[in-house]
Amino acid sequence: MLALDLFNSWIFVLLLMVGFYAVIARDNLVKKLMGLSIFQSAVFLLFITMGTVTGGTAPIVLGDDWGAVFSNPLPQVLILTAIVVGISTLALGLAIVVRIKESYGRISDIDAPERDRRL
Amino acid sequence: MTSLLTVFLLVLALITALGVVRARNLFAAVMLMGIFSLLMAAVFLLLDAPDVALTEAAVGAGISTVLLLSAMALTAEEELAGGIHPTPALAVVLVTAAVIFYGMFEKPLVGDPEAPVNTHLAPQFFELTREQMEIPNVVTAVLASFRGYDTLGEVIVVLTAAIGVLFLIGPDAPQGSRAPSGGNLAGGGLKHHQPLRIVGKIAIPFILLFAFYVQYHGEYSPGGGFQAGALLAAGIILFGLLEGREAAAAVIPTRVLKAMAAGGALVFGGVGVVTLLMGGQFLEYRVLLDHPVSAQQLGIVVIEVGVGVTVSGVLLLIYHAFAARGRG
Amino acid sequence: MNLEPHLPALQVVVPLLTAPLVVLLRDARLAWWAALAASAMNFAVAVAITGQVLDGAVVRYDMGGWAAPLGIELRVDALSTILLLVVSGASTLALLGGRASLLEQVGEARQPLFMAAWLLALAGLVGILVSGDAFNIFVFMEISSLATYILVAGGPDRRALPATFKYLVAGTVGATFYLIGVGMVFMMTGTLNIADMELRLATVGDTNIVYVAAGFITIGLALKAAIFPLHAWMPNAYTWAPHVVTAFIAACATKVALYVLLRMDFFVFQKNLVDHELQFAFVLMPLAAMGILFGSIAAVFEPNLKRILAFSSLAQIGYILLGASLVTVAGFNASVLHLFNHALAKGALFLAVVCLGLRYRHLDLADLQGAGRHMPWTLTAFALAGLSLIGVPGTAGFVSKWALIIAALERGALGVALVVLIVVSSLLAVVYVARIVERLWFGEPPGENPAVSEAPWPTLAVTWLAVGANFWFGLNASLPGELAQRAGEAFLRHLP
Amino acid sequence: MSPQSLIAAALAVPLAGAVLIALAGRWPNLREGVTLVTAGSLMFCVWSLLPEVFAGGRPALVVGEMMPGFAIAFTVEPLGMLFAALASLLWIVNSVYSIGYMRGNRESRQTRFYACFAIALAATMGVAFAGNLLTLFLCYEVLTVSTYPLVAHKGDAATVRSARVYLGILIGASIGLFLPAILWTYTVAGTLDFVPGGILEGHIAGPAVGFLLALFVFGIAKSAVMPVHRWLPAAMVAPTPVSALLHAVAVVKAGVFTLTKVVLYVFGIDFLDAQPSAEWLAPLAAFTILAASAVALAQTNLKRMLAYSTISQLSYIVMAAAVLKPLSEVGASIHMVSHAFGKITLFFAAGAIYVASKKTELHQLHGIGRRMPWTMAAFTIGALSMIGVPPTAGFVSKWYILGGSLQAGNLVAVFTIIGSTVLNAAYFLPIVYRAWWRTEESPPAREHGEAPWPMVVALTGTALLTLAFFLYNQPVIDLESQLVGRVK
Repeated sequence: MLALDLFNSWIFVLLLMVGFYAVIARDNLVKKLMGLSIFQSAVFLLFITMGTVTGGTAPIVLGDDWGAVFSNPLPQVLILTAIVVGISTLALGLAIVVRIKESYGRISDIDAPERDRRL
Repeated sequence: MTSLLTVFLLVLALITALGVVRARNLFAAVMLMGIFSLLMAAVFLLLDAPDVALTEAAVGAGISTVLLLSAMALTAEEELAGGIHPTPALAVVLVTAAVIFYGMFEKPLVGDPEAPVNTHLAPQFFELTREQMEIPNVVTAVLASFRGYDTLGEVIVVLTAAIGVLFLIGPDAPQGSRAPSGGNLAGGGLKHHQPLRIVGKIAIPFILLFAFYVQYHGEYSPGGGFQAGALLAAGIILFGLLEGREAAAAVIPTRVLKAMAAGGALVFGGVGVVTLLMGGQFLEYRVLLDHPVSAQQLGIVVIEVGVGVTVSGVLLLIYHAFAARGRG
Repeated sequence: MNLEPHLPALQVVVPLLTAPLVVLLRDARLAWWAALAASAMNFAVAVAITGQVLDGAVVRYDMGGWAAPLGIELRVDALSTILLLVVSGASTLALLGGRASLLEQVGEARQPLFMAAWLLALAGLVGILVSGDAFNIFVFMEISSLATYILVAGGPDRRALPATFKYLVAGTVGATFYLIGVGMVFMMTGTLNIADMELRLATVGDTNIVYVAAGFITIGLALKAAIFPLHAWMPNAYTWAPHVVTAFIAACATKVALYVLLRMDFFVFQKNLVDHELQFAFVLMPLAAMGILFGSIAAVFEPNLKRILAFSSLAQIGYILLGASLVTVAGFNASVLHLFNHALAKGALFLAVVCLGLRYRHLDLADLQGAGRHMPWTLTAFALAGLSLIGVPGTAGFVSKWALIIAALERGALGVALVVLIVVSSLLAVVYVARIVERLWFGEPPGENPAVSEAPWPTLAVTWLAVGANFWFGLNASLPGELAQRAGEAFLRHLP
Repeated sequence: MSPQSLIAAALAVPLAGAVLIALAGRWPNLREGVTLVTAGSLMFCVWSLLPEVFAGGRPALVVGEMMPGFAIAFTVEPLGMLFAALASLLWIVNSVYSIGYMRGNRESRQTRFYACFAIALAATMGVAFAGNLLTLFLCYEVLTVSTYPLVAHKGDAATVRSARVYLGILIGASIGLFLPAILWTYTVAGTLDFVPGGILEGHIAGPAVGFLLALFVFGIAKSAVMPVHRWLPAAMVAPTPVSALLHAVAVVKAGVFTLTKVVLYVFGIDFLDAQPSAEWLAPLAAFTILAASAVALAQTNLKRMLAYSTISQLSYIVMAAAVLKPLSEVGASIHMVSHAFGKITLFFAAGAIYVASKKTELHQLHGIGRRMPWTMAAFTIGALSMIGVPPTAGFVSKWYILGGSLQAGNLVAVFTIIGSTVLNAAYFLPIVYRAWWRTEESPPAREHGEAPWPMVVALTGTALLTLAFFLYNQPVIDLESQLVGRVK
């Protein structure tokens, strides 16, 4: 069942595409940030998937059974960090969007030529 | 070992993500984002990553939804028609995807215990955790000790976000010209919805209790400072949503939150400085006590507290900054 | 106690832990002093490490007492040292001279937050430089990026905000691309330690995924380093950031991304990819060449002073990449030298811009006409630093351009074409620098003629210090030369 | 003081002077005092080196290493010694003159003027003493850049435009041609040091030699060989003291000096003589001499006419160097001196006329000799020297160049010298005639006599030097004969 074995890879690529598309093609700034979140989630999926082991369990030792088959804890640690980085970026991005709304009155089409010269 | 349930959840997640991109109503998009995060959390749980699942649920579905909603209250709920030209974007995205196909689709990612990723370092992590730390949650061991420096960095990232949000829309930031909004969900609270308040009041103590459990039980079961901090913040934010921001600010004043945000990071870094002064490397916990195993455990507990304090402080600071914006 | 073995950790920890303290401060002046002290200490540590590296050591440090590859290793060699000096030096100089300008542009109330962000940006950048772990680099890249977004968003003009947003999106996409690449390498090797990665990659049989990983890492970092054509975020971010911030990040931020690019592409992937030259000779070299031309030409036609300098940076980044893309020791050597020397020149130029910014609200050339009459010292400093940017002999800029040309000439006919390119773009640099100097010295002041005075002496003194460094290292390039030489030797060991 | 410290002092004194001048900007008398003291000490340092060089010594100073293998080094040899001695001597005279001119003309931004002037002199010393091509290039560029503010001094639109031409040609040529030539030299020869007899022999051959020589000749645009001469007329918008010292002596001589040095010490005259592909240089210089003289004939503005005369005279030196015979090389070096004395006198006179009467055009000069007898007497001596009439300096050097050309059997050169002498006479003598024997057509806008006394003193001094050099030139010839003695 090669197709199913590759399933997580498929979803990783598709999610990446969806998120990346939103970042590039969507004009609304909040939407761009959402796209960024989806984009990052795809990467989370990549890391978590690569650390799983067939027949394994979560890397938490129950009842001192150190001999069991465990999934790899390292990618999970990395993704914990990455999730936190993601939310930090989102918060900062949203704060900037709020300020843009306040000073431009809109949150899309901010590249339009402006008569900003003598602001 | 891709179970059918995983397949189902992933397909659902993909559809939700498409929905997020397509939805013109941003409020709907935010809700879909929350659902997307929950689905991802469930997938992570099925992929043997309970810690990540817990974090994704608390942060992705909880905190980021609140943040998006608060921001939206200050900006707009509808996306204007027409984005930028979609064709070049599609081209870029397709090329990226094609490149990944070229590289990654020779063998499956999942499950191979003999893959280098699972044979090189992972066994040593288990072995050393068993020998030198004696804690069952190896994720916590790696997070707090083996890669404690990364985690310090992560705490600092969170702190940076708080600094940024305060700098941009905090009380000292330039005030916007916008008139106070009537429907600021995050700021005004839902005081007129009695049933919600009652349910909420019952739920909040449990959330807080769960937060403390997650904090102090992180070595034994999924959880740790991040999750606990996020949960604690979520509880108080929920209180703020029900009773209004001022009420939440009365529970923990912003001054204290700021001290928490900075203090947690300082506690974490302080542990490093102490180990350094005691003759070890930076963050080498085993020099803290005579008994190396207890020393490792002590170090982990202390820094996890630091993480929890900073994360909760930061998330609440950010919440307050958004909620207070536009209402003076 | 003996702190000497702990220098790599201290390099990062001092600013990293001063930042939370600064957040808690209320007083703008105190925040500035704290930031300055931490930054100066950072510079001192960098100097001390340089001493160790010059003694021939690769300075290593095991974080948490866990030996690599289990734990996170800090690793400082000649290549990182040279940038440590640049980053900590630029930060210290910019803070020292930038107090007045920052108070004016950012406001007093937000100074503690701003200074904390500054320190975090510094900590993030030096954290990347000392790290020997690919994921740790990602974490510190995020610290520095988030902090830099804050600094840029502090600009007084509202256009700073969209500029920052663009920067944030580009930066996050870049970092995520990098993470994907690192994830793929991790998947094939099971390690995150850079040295370990290199060893283990050499045995990986499936090269497709390694190619793809190298591609993702290169593109992600190219986005962060503003390599043509992925530079769209950069001119606006430089232009609308507070002037002092521009002086700091223009000298450092993109260079550190470029450093990671060099480190990953040359040190990690080099052995595994036999025809790795493909990536450089056929992709990066043309991009570098186009960047050099495009940046120089755009700079000639820009009306705004800061944008001119931003586009010039685009060209200069092209030079650095060009040297590396020759994939020779001499080329690598020239790249490293230019990393250092361009930072000197751009730092000095932007410090002069800080001086101008204190007296002029708008920095279009049209607004600045005749500024030389009121601010002769500032403008003289600007002109002298401009010489270094052009690459006039006696200045630092010349030394590295010379090295670059010599390196290019090793490549026969292609080399001659590259030399022509370098000469042409140097002539374009003459044009855009001369255009600025001419209008600022000899142009008629526009309309009303406000009584403008010379910039305050602390800012001016720091600017001149930076200009002096351009000449010092132009006439005696032994320190950067020695470090670049060692970096080149290290590079040689990594060649297949 | 040891020769080494004298070299260092010769470079450092004018730089220190520039800083002091900038600091003394608020007190004009102090500032001018600093200029004069600096000029005096510079001359003392430079001239103290003379005995050592006469005795055959070649003192050297290595300042530092720019990069491994690329030293900033200075070596004093006869040609550079002569150039430095000349420039430092004339700086004193020119400073006296400048004080009169700048004050008499009520010029603005005098501090910048004097400071840049001092830096330009430091750069000139660096060019004169440079021990290798890279050091020379460095000082050459400093000279260009430091004179740019002097050329653009007036600051109006037309001046700025001219200054742009000045900078554009000089920097463009030096980066676009001179620097590649240096690079090429380095890649084939492996060194950039000046070695008597050249460094290129055996490393390069065939048409490439001619091409490399072309890169040098046109890259060193300061020598104003056509077609890279346009900057020199453009530079005439500068205040006259600048034109006098820099664009008749320091800058332009730096150009021909560099070229001569390249011929002597990089190519080597014997090597170059054997290369058919390098034979184009003497005819080109000959063309420049004649063409520039012809253009000078058509000028109506005094300073522009002098500029074209300079272009023509510079090519004398280039041609003399390119004839590649010992006698002509000596002639080239002596012509540097004689032209310097004569041309600076002419410019001084032009400036004095401008300050006293605001006249700049040739047709305005009727009868001016009666109002300004000292000035015009000096002008006449300068003009005679340009033509090459005894008893002036110009005669001596032309004699040597002619001798060298005959030695080489180079008839083109011989006829060029004769032809240009006629042309020189054709554009200088009418002015002399007008000034002394015609009467004023209408009374001038304001009554005037001589220019301020410092100017008159200065121009009289240089006129006397022009005459004196005819009578007493043996030391210079002895010194420069060492040059060919060593080369041969």
